[in-house]
Amino acid sequence: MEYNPIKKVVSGNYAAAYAALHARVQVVAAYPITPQTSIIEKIAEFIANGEADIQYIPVESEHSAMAACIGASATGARVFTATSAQGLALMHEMLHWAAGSRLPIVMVNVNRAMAPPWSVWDDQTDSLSQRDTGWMQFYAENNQEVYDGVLMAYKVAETVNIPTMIIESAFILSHTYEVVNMIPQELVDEFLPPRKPLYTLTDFENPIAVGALATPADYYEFRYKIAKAHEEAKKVIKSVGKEFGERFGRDYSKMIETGYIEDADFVFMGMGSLMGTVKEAVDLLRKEGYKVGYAKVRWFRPFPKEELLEIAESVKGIAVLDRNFSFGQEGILFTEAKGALYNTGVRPIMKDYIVGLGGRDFTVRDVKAIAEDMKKVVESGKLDKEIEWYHLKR
Amino acid sequence: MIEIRFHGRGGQGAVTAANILAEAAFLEGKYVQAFPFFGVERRGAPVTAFTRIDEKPIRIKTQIYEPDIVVVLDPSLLETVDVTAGLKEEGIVIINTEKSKDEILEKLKKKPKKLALVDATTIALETLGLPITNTAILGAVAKATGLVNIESVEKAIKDTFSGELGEKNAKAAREAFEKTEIFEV
Amino acid sequence: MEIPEEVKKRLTIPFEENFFAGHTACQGCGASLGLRYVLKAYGRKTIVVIPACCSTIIAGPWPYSALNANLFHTAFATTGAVISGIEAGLKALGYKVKGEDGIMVVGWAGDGGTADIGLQALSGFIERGHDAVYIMYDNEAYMNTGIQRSSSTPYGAWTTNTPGGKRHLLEKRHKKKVIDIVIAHRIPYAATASVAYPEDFIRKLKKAQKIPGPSFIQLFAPCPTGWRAPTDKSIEIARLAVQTAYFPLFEYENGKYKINMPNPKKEPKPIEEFLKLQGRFKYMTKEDVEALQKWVLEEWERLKKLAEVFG
Amino acid sequence: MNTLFGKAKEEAKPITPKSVDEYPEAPVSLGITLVNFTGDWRTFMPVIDESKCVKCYICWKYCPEPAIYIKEDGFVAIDYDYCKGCGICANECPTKAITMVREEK
Repeated sequence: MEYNPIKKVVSGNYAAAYAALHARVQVVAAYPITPQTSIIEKIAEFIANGEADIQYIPVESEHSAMAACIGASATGARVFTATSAQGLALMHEMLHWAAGSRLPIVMVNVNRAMAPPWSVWDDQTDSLSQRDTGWMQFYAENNQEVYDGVLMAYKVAETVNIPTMIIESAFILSHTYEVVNMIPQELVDEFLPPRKPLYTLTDFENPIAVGALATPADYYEFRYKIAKAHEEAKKVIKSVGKEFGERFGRDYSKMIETGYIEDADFVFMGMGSLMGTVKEAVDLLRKEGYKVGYAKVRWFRPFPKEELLEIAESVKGIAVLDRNFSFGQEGILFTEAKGALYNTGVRPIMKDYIVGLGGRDFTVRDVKAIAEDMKKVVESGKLDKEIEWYHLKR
Repeated sequence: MIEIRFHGRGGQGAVTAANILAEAAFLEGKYVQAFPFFGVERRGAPVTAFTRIDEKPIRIKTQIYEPDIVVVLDPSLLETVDVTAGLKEEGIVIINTEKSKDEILEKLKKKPKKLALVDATTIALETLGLPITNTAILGAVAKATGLVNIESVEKAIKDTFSGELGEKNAKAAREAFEKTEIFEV
Repeated sequence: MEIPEEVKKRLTIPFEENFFAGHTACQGCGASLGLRYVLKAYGRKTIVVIPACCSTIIAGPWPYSALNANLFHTAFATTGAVISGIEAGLKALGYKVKGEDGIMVVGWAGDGGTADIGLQALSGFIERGHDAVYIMYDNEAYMNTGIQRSSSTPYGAWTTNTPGGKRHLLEKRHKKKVIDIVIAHRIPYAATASVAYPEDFIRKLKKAQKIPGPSFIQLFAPCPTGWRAPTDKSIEIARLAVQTAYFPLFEYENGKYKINMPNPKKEPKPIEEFLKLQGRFKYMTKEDVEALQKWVLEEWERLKKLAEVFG
Repeated sequence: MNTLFGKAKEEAKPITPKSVDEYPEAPVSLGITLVNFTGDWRTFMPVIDESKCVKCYICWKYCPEPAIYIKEDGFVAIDYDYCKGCGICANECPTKAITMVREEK
């Protein structure tokens, strides 16, 4: 069957819900939170319309949402959930549990700022705070990537048995309608076969206990297994991304998507929806003679060290755009990127721009202003300061 | 790329109007983007929504600051909101009102190139029985801008609202399309 | 291993053993006995969920399991949610859950994991109506962490964070009536049980298996370590808890209460008989004992009235 | 066979992985606790006087290990590999057929 996309104008949240439907998820346990809510509303609608045969658990909290997902996944079912910010934070304990139990749950997190003060707007600190839980993290630039990301996530997660978070921006994607090319069910089924679980709780002839106490004599090895699975995941991500491109024309074989890198003096590096605006701005900057490019980090976990090195080797500077902050240090992507390069000896000049926290709009004009600043840094070879709170009212 | 900004009040369907306009343009093969102002407005409070229409994929992820077209669903907003803020020189303004061109122009801070007026509230009340003007005003948008055909608007409306509700709303749009007055300023 | 039929006939609880020896419970542990009974009642076609509690350790450190049934270890607060998820997963995969030949999904959590940190998930589980059985084994304190009070700890009990002493910082709150909270959900089936009455407990487990929807059993399970009691007295103490009406046995089914005391006509024994075997009550004053006795009898009268009105 | 668990006890073998490759991918159990002989926890050992035993099986019923089994002749016996010596059986025996005896190891 040839791929003729089913084009729909949908919000990022609906793109996520359609992807879950097309992935034939079997259990959904979720709790409402702005701006994630319309994902589960849409899934409830699919069930109500008879479009989906899903066991839907309307749990009483996000902690229970992830716990119920873990229970369902341990039976061998394909499981989906979604959350945001405070909800994700409440789930934190169980995120470790899902990864430690090696359950390939896929979750969409709508990036939203952590309170207080209350905010419902875009910010990456919620998901980046879950960095060390053992989950893989994919940041979507647009609604198409939300849809594609969920489908690929199941394939990758179920290959390496590691849970995966697909991350979209609050409102900027979650509530924005865009054209999304969906995939006919038959072709999704060919791409994504039913799950083959690592273990299940349904073999009563050979019963097992999962997650028992491991003493210092044994715990260590299980951590290593997860670390290895993440290393393995890099290969799987690339091959699944390539296969996706071959089947559906949208290539995801790179964990970092780049543009104008060959002759760029410096690149903007960042994650998620703000990179769409960066791409638009870079086109304009190129016309104005700036030798600038972009590097969009799609997968934050596992971290694409090798691809970052290739980029670092070809540019003089990297302007990191962090819509997040780790208090007492700096933007989180900035820390990660610097750390990844340290032992390679390849050290382009890097500056961290803290932008758009709590949903402050990040515009083409902002990208141009940062380009102006970064150009000076690259030309002089000197950092006036390492971290710039770009949007700060002064 | 054409950028459109809608002004309405919570409950009048400005966000839905932005979505339906996007859907109509999509039906004509365009790339589209529609989104609300990311606020927490409740019913009755001023609301803003946006649509972008382009021939190529739309990558930009910011709000609209310099619209090509401004659509006002509730005439009372002219008293409190600067609806023409950032409007481009060649800009078009479409307003739901019973008032005359001159009365309206007096209220606008910036003069548009083109002004389109329609009494969408009366049309909505007559066709739907409710003062929800979002579908009617889209008829005026089609007429004043030529961005989309009225047929595409009607289809997008019927895709959004099923059955009789869709028919009635499409009728409201068609009627507004016919009754819209356009003035070159 | 097989035994003669005439012997089998004389057994009052099922012969089949699905709880392995070699587990690491303390000597005289009531909880381990309770888990043994659960596996006798339900057999191998069971998925047990255990949160952080003594049973985490009892069930065996990796790579071993003491259960001849599938077991999923989970985080403290999550028993109700994980059994909900397992039930949904099984149904999504087309398995029959609960009932005579269905897979039994069992939550096995302590009093802290049920009455305190797990209460929200328990409520969600019951309210949504999942086909699973939640068993709270009640040893009346956080025993796994070394004897700290829970909301299920009784009035007058010593624990390491209600240590008595000069200022008499002793537990002065009465035991939380978790089962009343459960019944407030109008659950299809709830019951209290005791390890001293395994026939009654197993009958209740079987009933819970048959009745569709969620079931809840609060099992009284003495902890000689935490209760500062001799290891051989676990059953005796559990029996006295029932006989003094400190922990009365009853069922709530289909909106009706039914008391199942061993000697229904007998007046409750004085509470001292229950207290005196346990070191944890040694700091109680005469007034404390009176206060507890008063509470026990009031609650007992209340239960009797409920059984009378809604029997 | 002098045990409740028969073949399962015989087959239960200690598992001690030497290299990371011998570990399963997920923390899933590989064996059962019957490998763990908890009998050495004991200070007092229960001794059964068959002349007093009335075959009521109350001791069997209340053993938390479980370490009490029923023999073919209907009398009960104790698997001392697992009995921790808690004394519940002796305390509950209605005919005092079980006594706890100080054990020299």
